[in-house]
Amino acid sequence: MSSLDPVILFFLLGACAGLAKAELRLPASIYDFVSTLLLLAIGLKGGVELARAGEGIPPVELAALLALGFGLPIPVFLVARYLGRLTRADAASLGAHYGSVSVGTFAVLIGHLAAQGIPYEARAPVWVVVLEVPAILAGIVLARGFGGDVAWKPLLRELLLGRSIVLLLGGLAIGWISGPDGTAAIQPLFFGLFKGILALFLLEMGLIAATQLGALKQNAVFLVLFGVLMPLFGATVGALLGRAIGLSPGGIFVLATLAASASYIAAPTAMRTAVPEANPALSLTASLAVTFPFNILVGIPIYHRLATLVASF
Amino acid sequence: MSSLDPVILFFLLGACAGLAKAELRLPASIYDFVSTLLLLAIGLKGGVELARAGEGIPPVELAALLALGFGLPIPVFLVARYLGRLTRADAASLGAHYGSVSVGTFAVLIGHLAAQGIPYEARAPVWVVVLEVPAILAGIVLARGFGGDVAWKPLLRELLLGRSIVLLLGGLAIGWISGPDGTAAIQPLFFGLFKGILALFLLEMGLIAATQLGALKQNAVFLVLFGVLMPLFGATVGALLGRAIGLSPGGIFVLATLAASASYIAAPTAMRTAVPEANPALSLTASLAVTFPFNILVGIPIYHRLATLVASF
Amino acid sequence: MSSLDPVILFFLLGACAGLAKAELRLPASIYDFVSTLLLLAIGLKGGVELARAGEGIPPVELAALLALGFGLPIPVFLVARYLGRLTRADAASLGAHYGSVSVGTFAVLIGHLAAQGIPYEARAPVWVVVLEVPAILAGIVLARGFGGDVAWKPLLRELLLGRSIVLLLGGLAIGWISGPDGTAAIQPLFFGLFKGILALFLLEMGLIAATQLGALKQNAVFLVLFGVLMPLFGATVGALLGRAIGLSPGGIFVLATLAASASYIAAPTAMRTAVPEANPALSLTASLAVTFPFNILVGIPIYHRLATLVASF
Amino acid sequence: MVTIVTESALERTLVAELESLGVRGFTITDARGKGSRGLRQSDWAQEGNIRVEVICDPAVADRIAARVREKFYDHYAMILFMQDVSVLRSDKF
Amino acid sequence: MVTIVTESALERTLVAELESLGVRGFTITDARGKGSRGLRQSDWAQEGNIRVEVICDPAVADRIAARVREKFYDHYAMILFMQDVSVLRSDKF
Amino acid sequence: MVTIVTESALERTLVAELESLGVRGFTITDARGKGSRGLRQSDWAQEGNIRVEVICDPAVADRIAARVREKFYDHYAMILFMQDVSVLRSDKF
Ligand SMILES: Nc1ncnc2c1ncn2[C@@H]1O[C@H](COP(=O)(O)O)[C@@H](O)[C@H]1O
Ligand SMILES: Nc1ncnc2c1ncn2[C@@H]1O[C@H](COP(=O)(O)O)[C@@H](O)[C@H]1O
Ligand SMILES: Nc1ncnc2c1ncn2[C@@H]1O[C@H](COP(=O)(O)O)[C@@H](O)[C@H]1O
Ligand code: NA
Ligand code: NA
Ligand code: NA
Repeated sequence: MSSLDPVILFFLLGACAGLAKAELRLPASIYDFVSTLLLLAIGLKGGVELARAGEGIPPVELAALLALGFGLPIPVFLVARYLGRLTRADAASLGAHYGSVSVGTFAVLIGHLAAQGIPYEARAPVWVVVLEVPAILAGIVLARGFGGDVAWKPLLRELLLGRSIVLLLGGLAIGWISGPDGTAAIQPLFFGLFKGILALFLLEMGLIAATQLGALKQNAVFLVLFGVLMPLFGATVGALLGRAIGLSPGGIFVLATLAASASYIAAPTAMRTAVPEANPALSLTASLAVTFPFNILVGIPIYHRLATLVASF
Repeated sequence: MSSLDPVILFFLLGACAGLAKAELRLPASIYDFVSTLLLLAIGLKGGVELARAGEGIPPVELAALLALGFGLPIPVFLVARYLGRLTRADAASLGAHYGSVSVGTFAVLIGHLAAQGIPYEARAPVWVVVLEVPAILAGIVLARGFGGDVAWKPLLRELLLGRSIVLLLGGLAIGWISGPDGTAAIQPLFFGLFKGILALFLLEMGLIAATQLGALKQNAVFLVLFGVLMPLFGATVGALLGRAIGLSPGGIFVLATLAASASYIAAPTAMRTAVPEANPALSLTASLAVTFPFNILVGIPIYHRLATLVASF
Repeated sequence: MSSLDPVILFFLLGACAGLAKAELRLPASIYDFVSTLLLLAIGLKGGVELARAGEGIPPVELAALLALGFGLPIPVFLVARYLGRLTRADAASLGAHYGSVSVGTFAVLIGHLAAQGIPYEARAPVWVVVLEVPAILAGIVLARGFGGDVAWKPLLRELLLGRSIVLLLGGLAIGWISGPDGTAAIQPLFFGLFKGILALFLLEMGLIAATQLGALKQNAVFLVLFGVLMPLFGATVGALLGRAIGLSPGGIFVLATLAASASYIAAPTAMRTAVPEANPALSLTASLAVTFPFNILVGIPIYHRLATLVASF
Repeated sequence: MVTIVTESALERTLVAELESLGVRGFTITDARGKGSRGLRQSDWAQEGNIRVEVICDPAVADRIAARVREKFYDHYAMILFMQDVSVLRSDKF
Repeated sequence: MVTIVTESALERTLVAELESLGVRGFTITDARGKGSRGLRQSDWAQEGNIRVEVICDPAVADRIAARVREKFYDHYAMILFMQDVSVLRSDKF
Repeated sequence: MVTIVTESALERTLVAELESLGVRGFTITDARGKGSRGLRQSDWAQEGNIRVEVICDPAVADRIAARVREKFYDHYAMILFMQDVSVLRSDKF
């Protein structure tokens, strides 16, 4: 685990400031600015690497990702419904959140991989895009059944045109079209400042996570256990799947981390519209205040070892 | 035309996202931040070059610019009034918009010139400053006549103290006073990140232009034709004038592009106050949703050839 | 004094634009963004230097700083009360403002020291943290007496958890833990862009100071004299104290400048809550519209000579 | 005039609903607040409130209240209140 | 109380007009909305609305309405409405 | 409904005061304005205003007005006014 990455320290600073109720609020527009830069940078980086490698995405991989996305919510739902004794709506909402992915966690992982010089598939940002939506759809079906009274068309439109998907895919396309040379002039902003921007982002995430922690009163024990154990389960599933479809060790690490991560942007928004009777604070607290910190502080090194282990078989 | 500059791809990304009504809104404060950085950077760059070259501005050049600024609105007005059958106020407003200039287009051009290594007069940012206001005054006179009921004093004050003029001139002055060495410590932000910031700016412009396109219902045919042909006419006038006053080939290119560009900030604001009966959506749609995209996507390469041609005589 | 630093020119640009009432308002969120970056950068820089130097803070130094913080408000109060004939509340409020420190002035100083290659104690950001609060407490006691009706607990909480303290200390801690190598990846944002960000910050400060100058109507003569002479007195006290506790010449320069600077963030906020009958415009105008410009334009070079002089004894 | 304070996330849905009820105009401001569903800060765009004002005749106002109560009131942080206002050029509304 | 919702670009002019009518105070918030002149988003500062509240006695309110109607109502996106309010320390207004 | 316009810096204190008076909810928007204590712009977060709305029964409203008058009115830029509103599901308030 070597020494702590300073970006993680920024998260801790934000979290402490938030817990101490320090007057450190950053305006929402700064969060938008910083997260826009991150999403574009991740996409661009992936696109440039794709252009360099000339890679495509094997259909088997795509199918596996879709299976993971649609499938992972089911065990999550069952655990939450029958072990956690949550309502059907709440359990389905947790399924959507934990089946989907967190771009923030992915950004930390990307920084970590670069710092450690670990190679991985250039198309990894595409995995994020593919994994974001299916679990949310699965969560809605778990709550409503297939025939449920859901306005699927506008919902799908909104999901597929969500901020993170548009910016990631847009960045990917621009990076891929322009290639390493074409993007040279914009690299100082998007690549040179990446870690600094990530630090600011994590400062904000720390503040937000701390505020969210205030909601952790009811179901506290279940939510903490769930928020720690479920990512470990997800990571194992992700790592084994990555091995099965022949990813590189770095790629297995990435897929494990993605499966372990839980959505705190796309899933909450969609569930709020489609399954309004689910308590939004419940899933958001688990995802944002327990699982996100767990993943970036403790989880990533664990998933690294897990991936190395799984890859060695 | 070689390969597409990635900053143009950012514009297209924004435009597609806007047309698809994706949830990609960037807060207005980010637009302010990004455009402030751009304006200061353009000014600083020009100032540093001016300090290096020790150039002044020949009086003949100044006179020619003022003639262009005051004169260009007249043909625009006549075309709009008699071919386009617009009201007097609307035609005059188009005159103001198309006689004035777009700093966004200039920023794209600056990036293009730097990327292609084309030399041009260091004082070009001064041209932008000189060209911004006269056409707006001419447009108001076209709408109201000389004796019209216009509060000229506050209007002139507001125009001459507008954001773009203050930031461009301020940047120019600072760059000129401090010179290349003095500004070394602030160059990483203003020069190093220039293209990246420009990319963000164009992403926003794409979003805004797409939203504005929604207003393109009435007069659609006229506005599209006008928004494409008028810049070609303006570019020709600008190029010939540049040749006549002895600018370098690069300078002719710049003046052609400036004459082709249409204002979407200073002119709309001023016309709203001075000629409120003009329909603001009309000119803004032409300028922002037709001419701006046309210029940065197709126009600039055309004006380049035009300038080379004109310069070769 | 050699040539003018361009960041100072940015301040003048902002001030001129503000005085001319140019439409240059920058949204508050940009101020927050820029000042957050500055505070973190100052902290990080100090932390990295501390890690490199392995320095601690001598207890004598701490005691001297506390004495300076608690003591400086007293002469300020006496001058304002008896020479300036201000109300007790107003005089105490001025005491709080001028006894405390301005992080903006410190940022300009840091930039100046780096540009001139003047070495100073790496722990200087800690001095800022230590000096911020005591004078505010002293000011409140001067207004209310020890037994006064003040809600000390929430007030202290808010002061010690204020934005600048949390970000400076947080940056210091992160820089110190991560060291020069650990922070390498975030240095392009926090160190590379430092001067550029400082330029933007000063542009805003110029605008704000100019707006504040509008309030300089009553007590104008007193406030201008006070706002210029008091920093000279403070600088002398600070320089002598720095000499007495054995700081380096650079350190004496820093402490003189800190003592000369007046708070315009923490002090106004705290006095507004604790001593609401003090006229907030009065102290803020003195501190922001007189002393801040005086210090960065004229004061810093003076304090430099003063420090050299004092150090040479 | 009907005023609704609710979750920002509901903006699109609520506007569509209002328009389906024949509303011709509305004004929205961003807000934060506290109510039975706890604190809603605007630090994070997702978590804030919006404050929607609709000037309309009493019949439409009642229809809005009924629709909002039926569709949103149970599951969303939301309040709705009405006031009498006199408007300039009432034919506009 | 008079409330005016109109284009942000009009802020300076409108404030000057109000002050020329003897108004002693006002409160402005940024807003967005939709009306007869279409959607007005605040994405781009230039395109947003402002919401101006003026507490004043009925005579001044009527003068404001008249002036606004004459000077701005035809050419700008704008609505104006009035409400009765009871104020604390009414001598302030 | 009680509406208070005052200095942003007072937000925490005022909210605490309101809650101590038994208020169950409130809505806050950021604002700027002008009054007897001069212009208050929001360019700089510290200098802006907030506009706080509290829906409550008349008794609480009067208590708020009294408390505010006693504690804040003399030393802070502040106005307070009241209006009658009819609320949906009045048991909420
Ligand atoms: N009594 C009240 N007065 C003013 N605003 C309120 C009140 N109660 C609730 N609100 C607003 O309505 C939102 C949703 O309320 P609730 O559904 O009760 O959580 C809150 O976040 C507040 O902004
Ligand atoms: N019926 C309405 N209720 C509330 N606000 C309205 C209404 N009609 C118009 N507005 C507001 O007034 C602005 C200008 O209206 P208009 O001049 O009708 O376009 C709109 O952008 C809205 O913010
Ligand atoms: N007559 C008024 N109408 C509307 N808002 C006002 C009025 N007077 C004051 N205000 C608001 O209340 C704040 C404080 O007022 P004051 O204490 O009079 O300076 C001002 O900044 C305005 O936002
Ligand atoms: Na997951
Ligand atoms: Na032009
Ligand atoms: Na001081």
